[in-house]
Amino acid sequence: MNKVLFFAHLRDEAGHESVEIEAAGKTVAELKQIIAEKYGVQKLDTSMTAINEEFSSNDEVINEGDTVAFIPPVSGG
Amino acid sequence: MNKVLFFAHLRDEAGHESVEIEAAGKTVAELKQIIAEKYGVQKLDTSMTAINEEFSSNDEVINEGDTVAFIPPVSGG
Amino acid sequence: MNYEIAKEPINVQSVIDKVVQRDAGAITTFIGTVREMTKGKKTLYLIYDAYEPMAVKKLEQIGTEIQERWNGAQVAITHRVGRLDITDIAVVIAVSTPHRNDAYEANRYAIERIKEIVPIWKKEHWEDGQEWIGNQLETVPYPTGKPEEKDLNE
Amino acid sequence: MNYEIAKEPINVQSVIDKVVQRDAGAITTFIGTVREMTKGKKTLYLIYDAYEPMAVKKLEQIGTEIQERWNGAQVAITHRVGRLDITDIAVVIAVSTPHRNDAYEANRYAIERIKEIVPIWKKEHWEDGQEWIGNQLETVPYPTGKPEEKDLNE
Repeated sequence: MNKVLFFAHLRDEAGHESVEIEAAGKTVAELKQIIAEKYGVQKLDTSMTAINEEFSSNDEVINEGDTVAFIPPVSGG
Repeated sequence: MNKVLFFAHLRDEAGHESVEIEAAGKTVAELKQIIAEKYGVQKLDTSMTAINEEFSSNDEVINEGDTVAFIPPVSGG
Repeated sequence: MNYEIAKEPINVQSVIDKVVQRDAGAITTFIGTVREMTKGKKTLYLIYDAYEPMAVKKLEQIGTEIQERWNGAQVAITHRVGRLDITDIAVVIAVSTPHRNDAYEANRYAIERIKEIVPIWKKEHWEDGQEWIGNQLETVPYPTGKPEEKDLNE
Repeated sequence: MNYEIAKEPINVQSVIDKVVQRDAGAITTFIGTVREMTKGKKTLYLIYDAYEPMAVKKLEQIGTEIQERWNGAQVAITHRVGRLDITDIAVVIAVSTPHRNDAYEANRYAIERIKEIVPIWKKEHWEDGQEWIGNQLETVPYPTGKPEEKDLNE
Protein backbone atom coordinates (compact mmCIF):
# COMPACT_ATOMS: atom_id res chain seq x y z
CA MET A 1 0.00 0.00 0.00
CA ASN A 2 0.98 3.63 -0.42
CA LYS A 3 0.13 6.70 1.57
CA VAL A 4 -0.87 9.73 -0.48
CA LEU A 5 -0.78 13.17 1.12
CA PHE A 6 -2.69 16.28 0.08
CA PHE A 7 -1.86 19.88 0.98
CA ALA A 8 -3.42 23.33 0.73
CA HIS A 9 -6.28 23.57 -1.79
CA LEU A 10 -5.78 19.94 -2.87
CA ARG A 11 -6.60 18.88 0.68
CA ASP A 12 -9.78 20.96 0.56
CA GLU A 13 -10.71 19.42 -2.79
CA ALA A 14 -9.92 15.84 -1.82
CA GLY A 15 -11.62 16.20 1.53
CA HIS A 16 -8.79 14.19 3.10
CA GLU A 17 -5.36 14.96 4.55
CA SER A 18 -4.18 11.59 3.27
CA VAL A 19 -5.50 8.38 1.72
CA GLU A 20 -4.18 4.82 1.42
CA ILE A 21 -4.05 3.49 -2.12
CA GLU A 22 -2.32 0.69 -4.03
CA ALA A 23 0.07 2.51 -6.34
CA ALA A 24 3.15 0.26 -6.55
CA GLY A 25 4.33 -0.11 -10.15
CA LYS A 26 2.43 2.93 -11.36
CA THR A 27 4.05 6.14 -12.52
CA VAL A 28 3.35 9.45 -10.83
CA ALA A 29 1.38 10.51 -13.92
CA GLU A 30 -0.78 7.40 -13.70
CA LEU A 31 -1.41 7.92 -10.00
CA LYS A 32 -2.39 11.55 -10.67
CA GLN A 33 -5.03 10.38 -13.12
CA ILE A 34 -6.42 7.83 -10.66
CA ILE A 35 -6.53 10.39 -7.85
CA ALA A 36 -8.16 12.99 -10.09
CA GLU A 37 -10.94 10.59 -10.99
CA LYS A 38 -11.44 8.93 -7.62
CA TYR A 39 -11.34 12.07 -5.43
CA GLY A 40 -12.38 14.75 -7.89
CA VAL A 41 -9.14 16.65 -7.47
CA GLN A 42 -8.43 19.23 -10.15
CA LYS A 43 -5.13 20.97 -10.78
CA LEU A 44 -2.91 17.98 -10.11
CA ASP A 45 -1.18 18.89 -13.37
CA THR A 46 0.04 22.14 -11.84
CA SER A 47 1.20 20.34 -8.70
CA MET A 48 4.60 18.97 -7.93
CA THR A 49 4.92 15.48 -6.55
CA ALA A 50 7.20 14.19 -3.82
CA ILE A 51 8.01 10.54 -3.23
CA ASN A 52 9.36 9.94 0.25
CA GLU A 53 9.90 13.70 0.72
CA GLU A 54 11.91 14.22 -2.47
CA PHE A 55 10.58 15.86 -5.62
CA SER A 56 9.82 13.39 -8.38
CA SER A 57 9.02 13.70 -12.04
CA ASN A 58 5.81 12.50 -13.65
CA ASP A 59 7.42 9.41 -15.15
CA GLU A 60 8.92 8.12 -11.90
CA VAL A 61 7.60 4.71 -10.80
CA ILE A 62 6.16 4.35 -7.31
CA ASN A 63 7.37 1.47 -5.15
CA GLU A 64 5.51 -0.49 -2.49
CA GLY A 65 5.49 1.49 0.75
CA ASP A 66 6.45 4.82 -0.82
CA THR A 67 4.74 7.91 0.56
CA VAL A 68 3.51 10.17 -2.23
CA ALA A 69 2.70 13.82 -1.60
CA PHE A 70 1.03 16.19 -4.04
CA ILE A 71 2.49 19.62 -3.59
CA PRO A 72 0.67 22.62 -5.07
CA PRO A 73 2.77 25.63 -6.00
CA VAL A 74 4.29 26.74 -2.70
CA SER A 75 3.78 30.12 -1.06
CA GLY A 76 6.01 30.22 1.98
CA GLY A 77 8.30 33.11 2.91
CA MET B 1 37.80 82.45 16.28
CA ASN B 2 37.20 79.02 14.83
CA LYS B 3 37.35 75.58 16.32
CA VAL B 4 39.18 73.00 14.23
CA LEU B 5 38.61 69.28 14.94
CA PHE B 6 40.90 66.38 14.09
CA PHE B 7 39.92 62.71 13.84
CA ALA B 8 41.60 59.32 13.50
CA HIS B 9 45.20 59.50 12.27
CA LEU B 10 45.00 63.28 11.82
CA ARG B 11 44.39 63.55 15.57
CA ASP B 12 47.46 61.41 16.24
CA GLU B 13 49.53 63.57 13.90
CA ALA B 14 48.28 66.90 15.20
CA GLY B 15 48.60 65.80 18.82
CA HIS B 16 45.30 67.56 19.54
CA GLU B 17 41.63 66.66 19.39
CA SER B 18 40.89 70.25 18.49
CA VAL B 19 42.56 73.67 18.25
CA GLU B 20 41.32 77.26 18.19
CA ILE B 21 42.48 79.29 15.23
CA GLU B 22 41.49 82.49 13.42
CA ALA B 23 40.22 81.28 10.03
CA ALA B 24 37.36 83.65 9.14
CA GLY B 25 37.61 84.79 5.50
CA LYS B 26 39.98 82.00 4.54
CA THR B 27 39.04 79.16 2.22
CA VAL B 28 39.19 75.56 3.35
CA ALA B 29 42.22 75.07 1.08
CA GLU B 30 44.02 77.99 2.74
CA LEU B 31 43.21 76.68 6.21
CA LYS B 32 44.51 73.23 5.24
CA GLN B 33 47.83 74.76 4.27
CA ILE B 34 48.09 76.69 7.53
CA ILE B 35 47.23 73.61 9.59
CA ALA B 36 49.67 71.45 7.64
CA GLU B 37 52.50 73.88 8.39
CA LYS B 38 51.63 74.79 11.96
CA TYR B 39 50.82 71.28 13.26
CA GLY B 40 52.84 69.11 10.89
CA VAL B 41 49.74 67.31 9.65
CA GLN B 42 50.20 65.35 6.42
CA LYS B 43 47.46 63.91 4.24
CA LEU B 44 45.04 66.79 4.64
CA ASP B 45 44.73 66.65 0.85
CA THR B 46 43.15 63.20 1.11
CA SER B 47 40.79 64.35 3.85
CA MET B 48 37.30 65.67 3.52
CA THR B 49 36.35 68.83 5.37
CA ALA B 50 33.16 69.61 7.23
CA ILE B 51 32.03 73.10 8.20
CA ASN B 52 29.41 73.00 10.97
CA GLU B 53 28.91 69.27 10.40
CA GLU B 54 28.28 69.50 6.66
CA PHE B 55 30.78 68.48 3.99
CA SER B 56 32.44 71.44 2.30
CA SER B 57 34.57 71.86 -0.78
CA ASN B 58 38.10 73.24 -0.74
CA ASP B 59 37.06 76.64 -2.08
CA GLU B 60 34.39 77.29 0.54
CA VAL B 61 35.05 80.37 2.71
CA ILE B 62 35.05 79.96 6.47
CA ASN B 63 32.99 82.37 8.57
CA GLU B 64 33.61 83.67 12.07
CA GLY B 65 32.48 81.06 14.60
CA ASP B 66 32.34 78.14 12.13
CA THR B 67 33.52 74.77 13.40
CA VAL B 68 35.80 73.08 10.90
CA ALA B 69 36.46 69.34 11.02
CA PHE B 70 39.01 67.45 8.96
CA ILE B 71 37.63 64.05 8.11
CA PRO B 72 39.99 61.35 6.87
CA PRO B 73 38.52 58.67 4.62
CA VAL B 74 35.92 56.99 6.79
CA SER B 75 35.90 53.32 7.79
CA GLY B 76 32.70 52.70 9.68
CA GLY B 77 30.37 49.82 9.07
CA MET C 1 18.84 22.58 14.41
CA ASN C 2 19.65 25.43 12.00
CA TYR C 3 16.52 24.69 9.96
CA GLU C 4 13.18 24.66 11.72
CA ILE C 5 9.44 24.80 11.27
CA ALA C 6 8.03 26.60 14.32
CA LYS C 7 4.53 26.61 15.74
CA GLU C 8 5.28 29.49 18.14
CA PRO C 9 6.47 33.07 17.46
CA ILE C 10 10.05 33.18 16.17
CA ASN C 11 12.73 34.85 18.28
CA VAL C 12 14.88 36.68 15.73
CA GLN C 13 17.95 36.86 17.97
CA SER C 14 17.94 33.10 18.51
CA VAL C 15 18.14 32.55 14.74
CA ILE C 16 20.96 35.10 14.44
CA ASP C 17 22.85 33.41 17.29
CA LYS C 18 23.13 30.23 15.22
CA VAL C 19 25.26 31.90 12.54
CA VAL C 20 27.65 33.95 14.70
CA GLN C 21 31.23 33.01 13.80
CA ARG C 22 34.67 34.53 14.33
CA ASP C 23 35.30 34.68 10.59
CA ALA C 24 32.14 36.61 9.83
CA GLY C 25 32.24 40.30 9.05
CA ALA C 26 28.59 40.41 8.13
CA ILE C 27 25.32 38.85 9.16
CA THR C 28 22.21 39.58 7.13
CA THR C 29 18.73 38.66 8.22
CA PHE C 30 15.55 38.56 6.25
CA ILE C 31 12.37 38.78 8.28
CA GLY C 32 9.18 38.09 6.37
CA THR C 33 6.23 39.79 8.04
CA VAL C 34 2.50 39.69 7.39
CA ARG C 35 1.54 42.79 5.42
CA GLU C 36 -1.91 44.30 5.78
CA MET C 37 -2.50 45.63 2.26
CA THR C 38 -1.73 43.74 -0.95
CA LYS C 39 -2.89 45.29 -4.22
CA GLY C 40 -5.52 47.30 -2.42
CA LYS C 41 -6.96 44.28 -0.60
CA LYS C 42 -6.91 44.12 3.18
CA THR C 43 -5.57 40.95 4.76
CA LEU C 44 -7.01 40.05 8.18
CA TYR C 45 -4.68 37.17 8.96
CA LEU C 46 -2.87 34.24 7.35
CA ILE C 47 -2.70 30.53 8.00
CA TYR C 48 0.57 28.84 7.06
CA ASP C 49 0.69 25.09 6.59
CA ALA C 50 3.72 22.93 5.82
CA TYR C 51 4.65 19.40 4.86
CA GLU C 52 6.93 19.54 7.85
CA PRO C 53 9.54 16.80 7.47
CA MET C 54 10.05 17.64 3.81
CA ALA C 55 10.06 21.38 4.50
CA VAL C 56 12.90 20.94 7.00
CA LYS C 57 14.82 18.82 4.46
CA LYS C 58 14.35 21.45 1.76
CA LEU C 59 15.50 24.24 4.10
CA GLU C 60 18.59 22.14 4.83
CA GLN C 61 19.12 21.70 1.10
CA ILE C 62 18.99 25.47 0.61
CA GLY C 63 21.61 25.87 3.33
CA THR C 64 23.84 23.32 1.61
CA GLU C 65 23.41 25.07 -1.74
CA ILE C 66 24.43 28.35 -0.14
CA GLN C 67 27.51 26.87 1.49
CA GLU C 68 28.58 25.43 -1.86
CA ARG C 69 28.18 28.79 -3.59
CA TRP C 70 29.36 31.22 -0.93
CA ASN C 71 32.57 30.30 0.82
CA GLY C 72 32.43 30.35 4.60
CA ALA C 73 28.69 31.00 4.81
CA GLN C 74 26.69 29.90 7.84
CA VAL C 75 22.91 29.71 7.45
CA ALA C 76 19.90 29.36 9.74
CA ILE C 77 16.25 29.48 8.71
CA THR C 78 13.08 29.21 10.79
CA HIS C 79 9.62 29.30 9.19
CA ARG C 80 6.49 29.55 11.26
CA VAL C 81 3.21 27.73 10.65
CA GLY C 82 -0.29 28.30 12.01
CA ARG C 83 -2.23 31.54 12.30
CA LEU C 84 -0.31 34.79 11.85
CA ASP C 85 -1.67 38.28 12.34
CA ILE C 86 -0.54 41.51 10.67
CA THR C 87 3.17 42.30 11.42
CA ASP C 88 3.74 38.75 12.75
CA ILE C 89 6.93 37.07 11.55
CA ALA C 90 6.50 34.22 9.05
CA VAL C 91 10.16 33.49 8.33
CA VAL C 92 13.62 34.49 9.55
CA ILE C 93 16.69 33.81 7.43
CA ALA C 94 20.12 34.55 8.91
CA VAL C 95 23.32 34.28 6.88
CA SER C 96 26.84 35.09 8.04
CA THR C 97 29.81 35.40 5.69
CA PRO C 98 33.31 36.88 5.87
CA HIS C 99 32.36 39.73 3.49
CA ARG C 100 29.15 41.68 3.26
CA ASN C 101 28.20 41.30 -0.40
CA ASP C 102 28.03 37.54 0.00
CA ALA C 103 25.78 37.89 3.04
CA TYR C 104 23.24 39.91 1.05
CA GLU C 105 23.37 37.69 -2.02
CA ALA C 106 23.21 34.41 -0.15
CA ASN C 107 20.30 35.65 1.94
CA ARG C 108 18.36 36.72 -1.12
CA TYR C 109 19.07 33.38 -2.73
CA ALA C 110 17.59 31.68 0.33
CA ILE C 111 14.24 33.50 0.19
CA GLU C 112 13.91 32.95 -3.55
CA ARG C 113 14.59 29.24 -3.14
CA ILE C 114 12.12 29.01 -0.26
CA LYS C 115 9.48 30.34 -2.60
CA GLU C 116 10.43 27.71 -5.17
CA ILE C 117 11.03 24.43 -3.39
CA VAL C 118 9.93 24.44 0.26
CA PRO C 119 6.51 22.84 0.78
CA ILE C 120 4.84 25.62 2.77
CA TRP C 121 1.57 27.26 1.83
CA LYS C 122 -0.32 30.28 3.02
CA LYS C 123 -4.05 30.81 3.13
CA GLU C 124 -5.05 34.46 3.04
CA HIS C 125 -8.08 35.56 4.99
CA TRP C 126 -9.75 38.77 3.83
CA GLU C 127 -12.96 40.40 4.98
CA ASP C 128 -14.83 38.80 2.10
CA GLY C 129 -13.26 35.36 1.88
CA GLN C 130 -10.21 33.17 2.03
CA GLU C 131 -7.94 31.40 -0.41
CA TRP C 132 -4.85 29.23 -0.55
CA ILE C 133 -2.21 31.28 -2.33
CA GLY C 134 -0.30 29.51 -5.05
CA ASN C 135 2.77 30.68 -6.86
CA GLN C 136 1.20 33.92 -8.18
CA LEU C 137 -2.17 32.21 -8.69
CA GLU C 138 -0.59 29.22 -10.38
CA THR C 139 0.78 31.02 -13.35
CA VAL C 140 3.76 28.72 -12.98
CA PRO C 141 2.83 25.16 -13.79
CA TYR C 142 5.56 22.56 -13.49
CA PRO C 143 5.52 20.66 -16.79
CA THR C 144 8.02 18.07 -15.60
CA GLY C 145 6.26 17.61 -12.29
CA LYS C 146 9.10 19.15 -10.31
CA PRO C 147 10.77 22.56 -10.12
CA GLU C 148 13.74 23.23 -12.35
CA GLU C 149 17.02 24.24 -10.79
CA LYS C 150 17.55 27.86 -11.60
CA ASP C 151 20.59 30.01 -11.10
CA LEU C 152 19.48 33.09 -9.24
CA ASN C 153 22.92 34.63 -8.94
CA GLU C 154 23.27 36.83 -11.94
CA MET D 1 15.78 58.16 17.54
CA ASN D 2 16.08 55.89 14.51
CA TYR D 3 19.72 56.91 14.00
CA GLU D 4 22.13 56.45 16.86
CA ILE D 5 25.76 56.25 17.86
CA ALA D 6 25.99 53.81 20.78
CA LYS D 7 28.68 53.37 23.40
CA GLU D 8 27.21 50.11 24.68
CA PRO D 9 26.50 46.79 22.91
CA ILE D 10 23.69 47.08 20.36
CA ASN D 11 20.49 45.13 20.91
CA VAL D 12 19.52 43.94 17.43
CA GLN D 13 15.85 43.43 18.25
CA SER D 14 15.50 47.00 19.49
CA VAL D 15 16.72 48.30 16.12
CA ILE D 16 14.34 45.97 14.27
CA ASP D 17 11.44 47.13 16.47
CA LYS D 18 11.85 50.67 15.13
CA VAL D 19 10.95 49.66 11.56
CA VAL D 20 8.01 47.32 12.20
CA GLN D 21 5.01 48.56 10.22
CA ARG D 22 1.69 47.10 9.08
CA ASP D 23 2.52 47.76 5.44
CA ALA D 24 5.83 45.88 5.55
CA GLY D 25 6.14 42.44 4.08
CA ALA D 26 9.90 42.36 4.60
CA ILE D 27 12.47 43.55 7.08
CA THR D 28 16.14 43.12 6.29
CA THR D 29 18.90 43.67 8.78
CA PHE D 30 22.60 44.04 8.22
CA ILE D 31 24.76 43.29 11.23
CA GLY D 32 28.41 44.22 10.85
CA THR D 33 30.57 42.09 13.14
CA VAL D 34 34.27 42.19 14.00
CA ARG D 35 36.03 39.51 11.94
CA GLU D 36 39.14 37.83 13.28
CA MET D 37 41.09 37.22 10.05
CA THR D 38 41.52 39.75 7.25
CA LYS D 39 43.87 38.85 4.41
CA GLY D 40 45.73 36.41 6.64
CA LYS D 41 46.23 38.95 9.42
CA LYS D 42 44.73 38.34 12.85
CA THR D 43 42.79 41.18 14.42
CA LEU D 44 42.78 41.30 18.25
CA TYR D 45 40.21 44.06 18.62
CA LEU D 46 39.03 47.31 17.08
CA ILE D 47 38.46 50.82 18.33
CA TYR D 48 35.73 52.79 16.59
CA ASP D 49 35.64 56.56 16.87
CA ALA D 50 33.05 58.95 15.47
CA TYR D 51 32.41 62.65 14.97
CA GLU D 52 29.19 61.98 16.77
CA PRO D 53 26.80 64.84 15.99
CA MET D 54 27.78 64.80 12.32
CA ALA D 55 27.63 61.00 12.18
CA VAL D 56 24.05 61.04 13.45
CA LYS D 57 23.16 63.69 10.87
CA LYS D 58 24.70 61.64 8.08
CA LEU D 59 22.88 58.49 9.18
CA GLU D 60 19.67 60.51 9.09
CA GLN D 61 20.57 61.71 5.61
CA ILE D 62 21.02 58.12 4.44
CA GLY D 63 17.59 57.29 5.84
CA THR D 64 16.08 60.22 3.95
CA GLU D 65 17.82 59.16 0.74
CA ILE D 66 16.39 55.66 1.13
CA GLN D 67 12.87 56.92 1.74
CA GLU D 68 13.11 59.03 -1.41
CA ARG D 69 14.27 56.06 -3.49
CA TRP D 70 12.25 53.19 -2.02
CA ASN D 71 8.58 53.88 -1.49
CA GLY D 72 7.28 53.08 1.97
CA ALA D 73 10.68 52.24 3.46
CA GLN D 74 11.33 52.62 7.18
CA VAL D 75 14.97 52.74 8.30
CA ALA D 76 16.88 52.50 11.58
CA ILE D 77 20.65 52.46 12.01
CA THR D 78 22.77 52.18 15.15
CA HIS D 79 26.57 52.27 14.99
CA ARG D 80 28.69 51.48 18.00
CA VAL D 81 31.89 53.27 19.06
CA GLY D 82 34.63 52.30 21.49
CA ARG D 83 36.46 49.00 21.84
CA LEU D 84 34.98 45.98 20.06
CA ASP D 85 36.20 42.40 20.31
CA ILE D 86 35.90 39.61 17.75
CA THR D 87 32.22 38.85 16.87
CA ASP D 88 31.05 42.07 18.55
CA ILE D 89 28.50 44.07 16.59
CA ALA D 90 29.71 47.35 15.05
CA VAL D 91 26.59 48.35 13.18
CA VAL D 92 22.97 47.28 12.76
CA ILE D 93 20.89 48.49 9.82
CA ALA D 94 17.20 47.60 9.71
CA VAL D 95 15.00 48.40 6.71
CA SER D 96 11.34 47.51 6.25
CA THR D 97 9.49 47.80 2.94
CA PRO D 98 6.25 46.46 1.46
CA HIS D 99 8.15 44.10 -0.89
CA ARG D 100 11.29 42.11 -0.27
CA ASN D 101 13.53 43.18 -3.12
CA ASP D 102 13.39 46.76 -1.96
CA ALA D 103 14.33 45.73 1.58
CA TYR D 104 17.52 44.06 0.34
CA GLU D 105 18.46 46.84 -2.03
CA ALA D 106 17.78 49.68 0.37
CA ASN D 107 19.72 47.93 3.12
CA ARG D 108 22.72 47.41 0.87
CA TYR D 109 22.54 51.04 -0.18
CA ALA D 110 22.69 52.04 3.48
CA ILE D 111 25.90 50.15 4.27
CA GLU D 112 27.60 51.44 1.12
CA ARG D 113 26.66 55.02 1.98
CA ILE D 114 27.85 54.56 5.57
CA LYS D 115 31.23 53.62 4.18
CA GLU D 116 31.23 56.77 2.04
CA ILE D 117 29.85 59.63 4.08
CA VAL D 118 29.49 58.85 7.79
CA PRO D 119 32.38 60.18 9.89
CA ILE D 120 33.28 57.00 11.76
CA TRP D 121 36.74 55.44 11.82
CA LYS D 122 38.15 52.18 13.00
CA LYS D 123 41.58 51.48 14.40
CA GLU D 124 42.69 47.89 13.97
CA HIS D 125 44.79 46.30 16.66
CA TRP D 126 46.92 43.34 15.60
CA GLU D 127 49.49 41.37 17.53
CA ASP D 128 52.27 43.47 15.95
CA GLY D 129 50.75 46.93 15.88
CA GLN D 130 47.78 49.16 15.27
CA GLU D 131 46.54 51.48 12.57
CA TRP D 132 43.64 53.75 11.70
CA ILE D 133 41.96 52.20 8.69
CA GLY D 134 41.17 54.56 5.86
CA ASN D 135 39.07 53.89 2.83
CA GLN D 136 41.18 50.97 1.54
CA LEU D 137 44.42 52.60 2.74
CA GLU D 138 43.49 55.95 1.25
CA THR D 139 43.42 54.86 -2.33
CA VAL D 140 40.42 57.16 -2.65
CA PRO D 141 41.43 60.78 -2.34
CA TYR D 142 38.68 63.37 -2.55
CA PRO D 143 39.85 65.89 -5.17
CA THR D 144 36.99 68.27 -4.50
CA GLY D 145 37.36 67.96 -0.75
CA LYS D 146 34.04 66.17 -0.37
CA PRO D 147 32.55 62.88 -1.51
CA GLU D 148 30.67 62.76 -4.77
CA GLU D 149 27.10 61.54 -4.83
CA LYS D 150 27.07 58.18 -6.50
CA ASP D 151 24.16 56.07 -7.63
CA LEU D 152 24.64 52.64 -6.15
CA ASN D 153 21.39 51.19 -7.47
CA GLU D 154 22.30 49.63 -10.74
